[in-house]
Order: sequence, then structure tokens, then C-alpha cells
Amino acid sequence: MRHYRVGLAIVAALVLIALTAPLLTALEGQDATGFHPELVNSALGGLPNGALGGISADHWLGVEPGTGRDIFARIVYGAQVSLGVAIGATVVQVLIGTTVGLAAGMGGRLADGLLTRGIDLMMALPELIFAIALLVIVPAGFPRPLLLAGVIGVFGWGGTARLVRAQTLSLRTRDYVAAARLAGAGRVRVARREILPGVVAPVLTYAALLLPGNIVSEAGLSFLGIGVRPPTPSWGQMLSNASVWFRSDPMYVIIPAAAIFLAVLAFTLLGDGVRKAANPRTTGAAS
Amino acid sequence: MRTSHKVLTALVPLAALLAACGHNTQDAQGAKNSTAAFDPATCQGGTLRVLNQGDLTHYDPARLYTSGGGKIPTLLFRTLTTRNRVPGPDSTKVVPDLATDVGTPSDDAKTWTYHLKDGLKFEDGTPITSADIKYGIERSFAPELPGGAPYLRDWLKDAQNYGGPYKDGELSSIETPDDKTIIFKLRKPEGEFPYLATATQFAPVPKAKDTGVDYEKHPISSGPYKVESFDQSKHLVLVRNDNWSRQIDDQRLACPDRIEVTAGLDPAVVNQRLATGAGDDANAATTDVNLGPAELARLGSDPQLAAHVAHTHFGDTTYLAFNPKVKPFDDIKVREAISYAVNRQTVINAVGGSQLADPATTFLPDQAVFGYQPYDHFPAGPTGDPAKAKELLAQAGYPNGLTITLTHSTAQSGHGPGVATAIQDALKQAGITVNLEPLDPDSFDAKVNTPATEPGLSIDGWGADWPSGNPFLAPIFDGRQIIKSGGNFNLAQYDNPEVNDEIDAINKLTDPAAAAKRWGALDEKIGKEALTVPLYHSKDLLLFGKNVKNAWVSDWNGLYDLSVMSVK
Amino acid sequence: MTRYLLRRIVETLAVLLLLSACVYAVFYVLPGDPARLICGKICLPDQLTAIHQKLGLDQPLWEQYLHFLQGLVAGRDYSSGPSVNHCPAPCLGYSFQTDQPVTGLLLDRLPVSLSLTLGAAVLWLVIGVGTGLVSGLRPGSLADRALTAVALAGTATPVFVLGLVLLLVFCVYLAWLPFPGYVPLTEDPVAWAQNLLLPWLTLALTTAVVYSRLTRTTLLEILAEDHIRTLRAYGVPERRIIGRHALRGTLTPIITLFGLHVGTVLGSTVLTESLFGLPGLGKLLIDAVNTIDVPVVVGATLLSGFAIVVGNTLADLLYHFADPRVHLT
Amino acid sequence: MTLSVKGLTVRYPGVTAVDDLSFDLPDGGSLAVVGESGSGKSTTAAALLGLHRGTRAQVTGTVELDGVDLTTLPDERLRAVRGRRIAMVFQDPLSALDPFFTVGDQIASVYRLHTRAARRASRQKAVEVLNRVGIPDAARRVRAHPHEFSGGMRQRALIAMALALEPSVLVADEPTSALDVTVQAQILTLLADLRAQSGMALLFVTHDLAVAAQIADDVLVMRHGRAVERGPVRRVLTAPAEPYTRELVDAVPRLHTPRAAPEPAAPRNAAVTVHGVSHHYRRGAHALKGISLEVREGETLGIVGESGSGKSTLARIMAGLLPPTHGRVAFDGGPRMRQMVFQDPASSFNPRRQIGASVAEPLLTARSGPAGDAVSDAVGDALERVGLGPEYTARYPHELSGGQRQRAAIARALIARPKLMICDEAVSALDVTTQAGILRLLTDVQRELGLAMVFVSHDLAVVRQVSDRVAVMKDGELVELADAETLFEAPQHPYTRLLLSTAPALDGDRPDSH
Repeated sequence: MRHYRVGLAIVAALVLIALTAPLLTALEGQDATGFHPELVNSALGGLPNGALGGISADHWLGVEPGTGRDIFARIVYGAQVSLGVAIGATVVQVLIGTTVGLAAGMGGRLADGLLTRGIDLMMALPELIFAIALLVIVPAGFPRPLLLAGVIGVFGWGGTARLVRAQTLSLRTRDYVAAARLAGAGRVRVARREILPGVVAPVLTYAALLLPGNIVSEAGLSFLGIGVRPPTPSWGQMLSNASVWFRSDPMYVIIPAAAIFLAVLAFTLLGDGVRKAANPRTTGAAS
Repeated sequence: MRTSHKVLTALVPLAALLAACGHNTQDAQGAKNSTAAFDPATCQGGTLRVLNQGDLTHYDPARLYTSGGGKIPTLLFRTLTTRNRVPGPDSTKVVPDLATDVGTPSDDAKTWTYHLKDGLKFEDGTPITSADIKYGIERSFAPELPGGAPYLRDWLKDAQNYGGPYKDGELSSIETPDDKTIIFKLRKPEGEFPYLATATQFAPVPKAKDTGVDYEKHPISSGPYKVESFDQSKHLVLVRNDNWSRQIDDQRLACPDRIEVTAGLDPAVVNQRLATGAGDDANAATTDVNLGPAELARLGSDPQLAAHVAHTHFGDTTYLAFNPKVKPFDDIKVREAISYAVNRQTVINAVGGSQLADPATTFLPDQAVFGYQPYDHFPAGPTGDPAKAKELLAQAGYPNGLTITLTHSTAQSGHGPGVATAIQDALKQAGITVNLEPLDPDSFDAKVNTPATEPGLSIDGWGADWPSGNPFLAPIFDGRQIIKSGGNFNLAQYDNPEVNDEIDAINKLTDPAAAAKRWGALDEKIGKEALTVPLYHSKDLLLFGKNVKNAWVSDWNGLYDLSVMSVK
Repeated sequence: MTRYLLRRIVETLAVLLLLSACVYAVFYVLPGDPARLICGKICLPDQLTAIHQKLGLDQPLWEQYLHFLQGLVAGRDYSSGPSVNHCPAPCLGYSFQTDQPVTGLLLDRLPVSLSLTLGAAVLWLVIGVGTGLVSGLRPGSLADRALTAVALAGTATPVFVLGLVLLLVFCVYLAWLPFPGYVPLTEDPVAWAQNLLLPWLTLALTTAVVYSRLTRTTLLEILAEDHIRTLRAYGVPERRIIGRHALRGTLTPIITLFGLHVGTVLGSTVLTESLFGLPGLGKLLIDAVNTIDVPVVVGATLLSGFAIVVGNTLADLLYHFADPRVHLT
Repeated sequence: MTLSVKGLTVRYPGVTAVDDLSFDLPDGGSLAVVGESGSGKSTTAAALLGLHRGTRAQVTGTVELDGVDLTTLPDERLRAVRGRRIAMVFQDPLSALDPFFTVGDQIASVYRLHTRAARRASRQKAVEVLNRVGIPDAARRVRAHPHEFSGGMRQRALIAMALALEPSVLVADEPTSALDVTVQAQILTLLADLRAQSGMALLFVTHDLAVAAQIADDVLVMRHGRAVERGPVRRVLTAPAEPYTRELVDAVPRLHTPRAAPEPAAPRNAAVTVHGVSHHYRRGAHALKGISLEVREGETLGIVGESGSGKSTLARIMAGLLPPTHGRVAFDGGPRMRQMVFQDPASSFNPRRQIGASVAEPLLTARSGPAGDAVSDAVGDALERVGLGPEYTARYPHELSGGQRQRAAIARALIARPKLMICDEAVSALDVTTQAGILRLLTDVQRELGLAMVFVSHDLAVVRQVSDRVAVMKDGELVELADAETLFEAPQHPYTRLLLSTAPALDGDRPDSH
């Protein structure tokens, strides 16, 4: 449980950082998009001047090679994208997954058969590949974070739907559902009063475990160069840009890599904590 | 040709890191000077390897879009004229190849006559005739063989609706009175016809051997090498063509006995292999992999490696293009303000720093052959002059600044998001808020190059098909080259009769030096209208293997020349 | 068994058909006209028309799709003018960007992706199951806690982060390994393995975490089952209980998961291949997406869908053979 | 003295499961350990073999087998004793065998382990013991996996495994509780026969006093981990010395004791009529075949049958929860007039709703039902009627015991003022003392409200306690339907007779014990 608290603390800190990004950068006295040609060596391909990628009192985490933009500012604004997209994608996954799963579980044999096949097909799709393809199809003008959340969500609800369907089917056979039907409750009332409350807890638990995966997805798509568009900063995009600077400016790689690692770790710990709290029976001996 | 840097790979791979890998195995014996100890008489032998990134696609002379004969194509296809293979500024000159001279103009440069050299043969020993050249050109009009430069259709008489030999028979504007003579009839004066005659479309194709679309699988060579095997898109192996000799070709040295091209390699891998130079890689070169910004730091600390770097300078300009038909860019004061506001330093840093780009204040590249005349009508220094820009904006009626949209391609290289964000940041200093409109490369081309949909401000690039002022300036500023249906490069939609007349007048000149002077003057003149904001001229750095000799860089195409390099 | 396989094959075909229709419909709305790209920078209307004809882009969507299906079964010719490009069955389309049949392109790249995945699979099985057993046999021990912590860190490290770290450590600082390229197995097996070691590790370590955790939980669950208690009650030594009985049960879900995982070859290697510049299917796909080479994108997507469906069937079969209680229906 | 237990105490963190227990089991003797759930009887059985080693349980006291204390024996030596000298048979025969190995393999490998016999000989032995426990075609069945065996056969196989090593003590932990009565009878007979043949001592753990009476010479009654009473079976059951034992014995329903209340007078109208109802599930298996019967107002119809007989399916069809595939059910009443009480107290209430809300549900869904205070009053009244105070309104299901939940379930059924109440194994999951209370409540409310009631159970004795008429079902068919007296005292159908003869009962030698 104490791991869970560490996770919660980091998540809270990240959310706070994302929310107060303008404040934090103002505190530093920089912004995320300002170029600083004077801080990089143009003759060396734009390598930041000074040690550790140009870390200084003015630029707490150094500056980007080439542009000289402030990395601290880009990291804190990147948190907005990373967390925003991941949370948005999770919401999409949960909404679609719950709706489809509930419909399949509560529906008749035909509806269930069709929807289950649909879920299976969804799970059989190579998600990343479809996400890549879809990101290319949509016109570049479309708000990118929204699109990313949508795409990650639209290709990732299969698990939630399966979970909800299974849970619904299991709850449906419970005697209390039969009792509710005998008490005169209709299908909708049964779904709302008897089934849904039983679905919410496992879905929320599952959602907590989906979140870190969605952070990775966003970072991966950005890493592949099809995430948010410049000048909007995102961790995956920073890492992608940084990957060529590995040798000459390792700090440029380490900072976004650490940010991604920390965020995923924190959300994983939190998700694990939520899962264990919801289902204490499966608690591993080592935790 | 626009320099759209057709490298669309979204992910820039780990060039720097990979290049760093295995660094310790670098030969510490010291690099040999690339030009030292080179003797054309004894250079023959060995195998030259070419490690390339882009796939080998169409080895059909009708479909290749080349300049000066091309990099690899020139090993197979001889053309009427070709680029001059000497180091230095003279490399931008046109010299005869199959022909005895660079062409004899008559009728105000509307007729061009060529005579073939003696003893020319195809790889199978059959003699090359003027009819073979005519047929080669005709093929390039066939719709199923697209890809070449558009000039022939534009320049040749009666060629505008010609559909190629398969459908429409012969083209009447090319005459072959005898086997050695070929005459071109143009519909307007074109003093630069000899430059065009370097294109592979001017290579002979024996009609008897033409297999249409399949011809590229084994094109019939007229050059020093012939195709031994062509494993589609990945491996091309060239061996000596016994029917070619230095007696009938004074341009190519053809030192290696064999040239093996491997394509589809990762750029980082190519650079690493060239830098390490282990085994066969010591005899390797590349024609399409440049060093990236992150690799530059390494060169400074590794003089041995630096000796194997070719510094190239291909004439191109990346610029901001205004569409004065869109407000507020109709106001020259606004255009001037933006000209003052740009920060070329940040732009250059965004594309790799001072080793990979020079600031541009002229539209013409900074090479004499284009007619370059230095000017800076809106002197803003390397980092811009936002105060002056604000002042101009106030005069234009925008004392509180201005919000504009900048359209750019999402391609990571060249004039992509990096430059756009640099511009955005610079203009912010001058009180101009720039909204970015990123478009994927195809949508960008479709939108920007169609006058009806062209945005007010976009980032574009331009490079010339041959080193001369005409192909650099005419498509951009000739009012008669505004193409309404798409594929328009006159982004200012600039139609000035005076300028049009001057272009016509220069085209009539057949003396390149005289023409260059007037192209330079024209550029300087148009520059005053602030129709574009030149940003930078790019430079490239390429590695070659440590056994490779005679790898001097041609100013024509900004590359070392495979046809004169040696591995012995 | 035969009936099961037949039914599975029919189902697989149905899923693929549906998938191909979806993919086709989706990519039809791609921006940019592939014909324009092929045509070159300056393209005249009749050239464009000719290419349209050749690609069959002038036909309605459903007709194009039917032709696609026909090509898949019987091969297909792309022709215009005097020449014909033949695309033999199974024809997944013809890439006019590279002027090759898509099937050939995919087959070209397949050895790279297979080398990557299979090598990594061996590693992740060995590492994952090994560490899982160590953890599961001594829950709460120092080793278990350490492995749990490592696994957690592993879960939080995406492939592209791990790959970069491994490169930096092994390639730059230690300089133990060559920078990864790709050398075909048939050319030089040693160089093949050396070059792929880092990509293998990258892919394997992130996946091994899943196996490690699964092995641990399954082992713990099985050790708590009644039949283990029976064995204990009959004096069967602990070593034998674990080695013979618990392990058998633990491996069953592992094998199933393995079948599913191997099916996701393509999807899982995109990032690794991009990161290391390996010319595999993932790299092909990313490049194709960037050049809007639709036939290749469609082909690669279908291939990966096919792999996943086959992997699912494989998982079912393996499950059947691993667990006598499971009947294939 | 084969087995001697002294001061056995098993503590789990926070709980003492077995508290200072001592007893002896002589050579060839048989002892039944009886108790309700939580009495510590199964923990005791496991502790005899030292199965708590390596868990968090703390075991003190001694377990001496032929003078050797098993609790302090080193692991290595204990292993040699386990199976060889003292073997165990478990409750759930499905999970007690490794699903991945054939039954023969498992028996043979355990045999080999202890005897170092050759592979072939071990195999032979497996066939032999399977034969001995009555597995038909043992030579072939030896190659079958556990899942290919029926429940009874699995239990036989497990007994065969024990038998192979000829231990001197066999510990059987509820070995028949998961089985149908007819199968249970076979296993009990088998155990008795084997004991007679081999002379091994048997320690039989069960919750069922009747089974204990049948299998054992002596009985040890446990409660809360402590021994309550120990003595010869007949004496303890007929003349219990301890009040708890008496309570326990009295709570056990008797097979041949008729229903306490008098028969309702005069024939009445049918409340529900089942006309030729058949039902089959998706895979085609027939759950019900052409059932016709009726339940009259004010009477209780008992339905008995073994697992798979279709009795629960019929109950659900009568309640209107499941549409029959063929035939029809005529019910003279509106919605909410048919109510059910279910078997599993754990799943009969929504864990996320308060008891009051669940009980009120029939009122809340009725369009013209009461509202506001009227509802809470009604809920309070209903709870009070079933013996729960109004304070239970605000409680959640997990805060209630199994018996309390069944009471609340009855309250929920009653609040709708039903004409028909169906109880599907409503007391099967309860301890026998709790069960007796619920049965009393059910008969009371049925009489009081003049309900038609259907009482479904596998337990004939329970059915006897509440039913006016009884239907016997087998494989989806109605085998016999008669009034309770006739059916229990003069059964017509052979299957009914079989059931009655195999059902363990405390009636002693029937029917003249009372």
C-alpha cells in the first residue's frame, strides 16, 4: 500500500505541474516556444553551450539543441499533453467499452453475438498500426491532442468492453437480479440499479490500469513523429528529437525519458493500488 | 525542381548515436587525402560500393529526373551534353557528351543542331544514331512513362499534346536528316537548351529493344557500365561495358571495374559504415545520405574523419512565399515588415546550424554561375530587426500588431515544422502572432501550388535543374508560368510584363556569362518588391570511404562524381 | 479436430474479409492522390488519367475492392499502354511508389521482423518464466522483491526509452556490441545474432515483464490449489510437486499468451524497428504511411491482422494440447 | 492405539481454529468428527497430516501415530509417513486431482514414490486398486484424465490412491458432501467395506449427523474449535449429554416425521398450473421433458431430485423467470405475485444496496404502490415479521449472516403480498441449526398467509418438513408426485425408493423409532 501512496504522490505532483505549467514557467522566467540562438553553437549543429545541455540558473533543465528552447518549460507543458491525452483516451475507452459491453451483456443473443464479434475484431486489429494510419488520414488542421486521445481511445476499448460484458453476464445470473425482475423491475431498471453499480468498480480499476498504457501510446505515437504538432511540446516528441543527440547531448534524452518513465511508473503504482484495494484477494505476497 | 527533400521518414533515426557506436574501431592510421595519389592512368580496378538510403526505382531514361546526367544514371546513359567533370567553378559548365559540341543555335535560339561523335556504340555493339536519341526523347512523352522534367513538352514545337511514340508516332519538331545529325525546333528562344540536353531523356534508346514499362529492368547502356543485375529497388550491380572506351568519352574515367549499389539502407547505418570503413566499406560512397546536425559535433573532434567528408553546395533557397492576393500581404509594407522581422539565425539553427546552411538575402543561390549578385534590401542582421518591423507595421495600419497564418509542410526535414516554429518565434518579437497551419506534404503541395487555394504565407524551397539563372528564376517570377490547374510555382502570382520581357531577352542569350549577369540584376530588381523572404541556402556534408579517391565535389549537383572516383 | 480447424479457417477468412473491407474503406479517404505522387512533380492531366486507369482508381470503391479480392486469389495485371505489370497471387496490391508487388515487398521484409520477434520471443520466455519462477517459489523473499521492483520499472519503460538506454550503455559507453544493422541469417549467423542482440533485448525485456508477473501469479495460484495439497498429503517431495505438477499448470497460460503475443509481430515491432533502423515490416509500414503508399499500408495491415488471427488460433491449439480439459469446439 | 491426539491447537493470525483438542482413534476404529461451519473440524483433519507446515498457521500439541509424534517429525520423515501410514481423502474430488495427469499416473506415481516399485508394477497396482474401489473397466480408465470421470468416480479414484499404500489411518474430510445422495451412499458403503477388509482406522469429518451415524462407531462433536462431546454414535445421537449436541440433533430434519401443521382442509383452486413444460438449453441438452403439475392455493409442493434433475429449472419457469421451450405455465395473478427465495445467501442481495432498498424494490416498481413513509413502514414491518429488527433496513448484505440474509430474502418476497412463493434450495447452504429456524419461519408464514409454496431441495428430510405434496424428479422428468405421507411411507417408483433408502437419516431404524 505504501507503493500506492508513492504513486499517488507522484501523480498528484504531475497533475499539479501540468495544471500550473504557465505559473511554473513564469517562475523560471522562460517560455516553451521562445528560441535562444545565443545559447547554442551554430557551427556544431546547434549544440547547447555549456555543460549538461546548457543547464543554468536561467534554464533549469538546459535548452534544446538547435533551437535553444527551454527544456524545463517544454517538459512542464509536455505534461499537459501527456496526461491530457492519456486521461482523455482512457475516458473514451471507458465510455465506449462500457456502453458496448453493457449492451452486449444485457442484449439478446443476436445483439450479444454481433457485439462480441465486434469486440473480437477490435481486439484483433493491430492497434498501433491503425492508430498510425488514422493519424495520417485526418487533416493536419484537426486539434492534435483531441485526435490523439480519440485515436488511442477508439482502438483501445476492446478490453473494457470484454470486461464489462463478462461482468454483466456474471451479474445477470446473480439471484438478486432475478429477485429484482420478480419485483417487477424492467430491463433498464435492472441494468441501471442492479448491474451498473457492480460494473463501475471493476471498470474504474481497469481504467486505472489503462492509463499508464495510454501514456506510453501517446509517447510512442509522438516518438514516431505522428503525435502532437510543433511547437506544442510532448515528451515522446522531445525524446524522438533527442534520440539523434544521444552522444553529444545526453541530457536532452535523459530528461524526457525520465519524465515518461516517472509518469508511467506513478500511474502503474496507483493503478496497482486501486486494483488491490478493490480486490484484496489477489494481493501478492510481496507487496 | 523544388527541393522538397523527398525524405519523408518521420522518425529521424539514431544517426548520431549509431555513428558513435563502433567509433573505437576507427582506423587510427590517419586518413589518406582523397585527391592525393590519384592518377587517372592507373586508377582502374576494384569495386566501388554505393550505400544509399532511397530505393532504386526507375532506371528508365524516360522516367528519371536528373540534373547534368544524374549521379548513378550517368554511368549508364550518355546524353547529348553533360556536366563538366572538373573540380571548381568550371564544373557548372555544360560540355558535349555524345555530341561534338554543346549545340549550335540558330533562329534566335529557337533551333538547336547537334552532330554525334564517331564510334559511339550501345552495349551490344550496335552504333548509336541520331534516331535513337530522337526515339528516347519521344518515349518520354508517353503517359505510361512519367517522371521526367517538364521542359521538353513546354519548349519543343508541337509537343504540347504529343502522347509519345506508342500512340502518336513521331514528333515532328525533332529532325534527323542523317544518322549523325539531330535538329530541335523550339517554340520560343531557349538559350539554355544545352543544359536541358544533359537530361537522361536525351540518352539514346534503341527502338528495337524498347520493352515499354519493362525497359527499366535492363536499359541498354551507352555509358561506361552496363547492368549486370538489378534486384528491384535494392541492389544494382554495374559492370564494365566493353563497347565503351575513354577514346569516345572524355568526361568519364570509369575507374572501378564494378559498381555495386545497395539501396534502402538506414541513413544512420550508411554514415556509420562509411565512417568506420571496415572491409569493403572502405571502398564505399553514398549519393543520398548527408550528415545530420547531431553528427557535426563529432567532426570537429575527429580530423581523420573530417578528411573523408565532402562539403557540398547545391544551389537552393528556402524562403517565405507571400501570396499578395491574400490580405494583408497585398500591402508591401507588411511584406517588408516580415522581411525585417525574420531571424535567420534561429532558422538556420533549426535546420542544423551554420555548417548546413548559410543565411540568404537574395533569391538566387550564392554561386556565381546562377548570376548571384549580393543584395540585402531589408537589412535585418542575422537575428532580425523587430523594431523596424513594428515601425513598418504601424505605417501599414497595424500599430497593435497583426495575426497571420503560416502554412508549412509536416515533413520533418527541410522547410518543415522546425523552420515554421522559428519564424513563429521571430515574428512574435515584432508583434506578429503567427498561427501555424501544418499540412502533410501532399496536401501542402496540392494547396500551395494551386493558385485558387494558395494561402497567404507559406514556407517553400527552390532548387535549380541546372546551374543557371533561368530555371531558378523563371518558374518563380515569370507571369506566364502561373499554372491555374495546379503545379504552380509562381507563388506570388507575379505577372510583370517588364520582368517577362527581360526573361525572354535573357533566354535569347547563348553566352552563359552574359546571361548570368542579367539574371543577377533581375533578381536584385524583383527582390525590392518583397515577394519572398529568402531564408537560407543549404549545404550538405557527405562521407566517403577511406580508400575512395578523386572524390571532389561538383558545383553542378553538389556531389562527388561516381564516374571519376577510384577505389584503387 | 479437423472440424474445428475447418471452422477456424472459415472464421479466420471471414474476419480477414471484414478487416480488409474496413482497411480498404478507411484508406480510400486518405489525403492526396497516389496517382499524383507517382506522376511526379509536374504532372499533366492525361498522364494522371493514365495512372488512374492503371491503378484502377477510376472505378467505384466497391469495384476496386472486388478487384483487390480477385487479385488476392488469382493474381492480377496492372496494365496500360504497351506494357503489363503482373502481380501474381496472392496479390495484396501493387506498390507504384516502389514499383513492386506488395506481397513481394512484405515477404522481403518478413525475415527481418521474424528474426527480431522470434529471437526476442526466446529471450522473453527464458527471462520472463525464469524470473517468474524465482519470484513465485519464494514469495516475499529478497529476490522476489527485487524482481518485483525491476518488473515495475520494466512496465514503466516503453521500448523506445529502453532501446535508447541500452544503446547508450552497450554501444557507446561499453562499446561491447556493434551498432544494430541487419545481416541476413543465411549470410552470417554470428553477425546476424550480434546485430540483433540489442533489438532483441529491447523487445524482450519489456515483454518479459508480463511473463514474469504471469508466471509468478499462476505459480502461486497453483501452489494453493487442492491437488497440490493432495500431493503433499501423499508425501510427494516439494521439488517433485513443483517440477512436475506446478510447472505443468503454470506453463499452460504462458503458452497461450505466447501464441497471442507472437501474433502481434508487426504491431509490436514498429517502434523497435524504427528505433534501430531495422528494415522490417514495421519500418516498411511507417515509411509507407509517410509516402502514402496505400497498397503497402493495406497489405501490411492485413498481414498483421492475419498474424493476429493465426496467433489466436495457435493459442487455442496450444491451449488444447497443454491442457487435457480443453476441448476444441 | 493407532492415532492419539493431545492438546492439538491450531492458531491462525487472529483466530484460534482448533483449541486444545484431544482424542484417540484405535486400530481399525472409526471416528466421525461432526460440527457446523467454523467448528474447526477440517482444520483438525489437515493438522493430523501436518499440512499446515509452511503456512501461517501455528500448530501446538501432539499427534502421535503409533507412538511417533508427527508434529515434530522432520519434513523428510513426515513425507514417508504421509500417504503410506496416514492418507487423506478430500471434499472436492474435482480439484483434488491434478488435471494434467491421468488418474492412473497419479496413483502409480504416489505408489512408486513410497514402495520403489517398478513402473510396470505400479501401473498394475493402479489398475488393481481402481478395480477394488469399483471403477468399471479399470484397465482402460486408468488412462483417463480426472475430468473424464464423474464426481463419484473421482472420489473413488482418490480413495483408490489412498488404498494403494494400505495406510493404517484414512482421514476423510467431507468426502461425500459434494455428491448426490445415491452416490454418497455408494461411497459410504465403499468406505465401510474397505475398512472391514483392510482393518484401517477411519477418521471421517462431516457436517451431517446422519452421515456420521451411518459411517462411524464413535462421534466427536466440535464447536468453535473445541470438543463438545465424544462418545459412541448411537448414544450421542439418542441421548446427548451436552445441550449443544442436543440442539444439533434436534435441528436435523427427520425423514419420517410428518409435517407438524395439519393438512389444509378442502381442495382449493390451483395457484399455478404447469402444462406439458419442456425446456432445453442452447447446446440441446434437455433440462425438462413434458412436466405437468399444479400447485394449489395454500399448499406447499416439495420438489426433490439430484443434481441435473431439472428441479431448479422448473422452479424458475414457474416463477416466470425463464420462458419454457414448450408448454405453458398458467398463473392466476399479476406481476410481483410470484416471488422466490434463492439458495445462495451471498448472491441474493445486491452487495451495493442496503437491505431496506432491496426489500422495498417490489413496492418501488409498482406503478400504484405506496410511497415515502409508507414504503419504509412496510419494509420495517416485513423485516420484523421475519425476525429482523427495523435496524436492518440500513445494513448492507455483507453485514448480515447467512441465516439473516435468508430471512431478509423472505421479507422481500412477502412484501409484495405474493400468491406463490418458490424456495429454491433455500436452506441448503445453511448450517443445520440455522436451517431449522428458517424452515420454521417458512412454514409459519405459509400457513399464516395461506400462500401457495413450492419448495425445491435435494434433501428429502427437509422437504418432508414443509411439504403437503411432493414431486420427485430425475433427468428432467417427473418420476412421482404424491402427497407427502404416501410418497415417504409408500413410495411407488423405484427411483423414489432408491432415494429414500440412500438418504442418510437420523430416524434410526425406520419407521418405528418414534
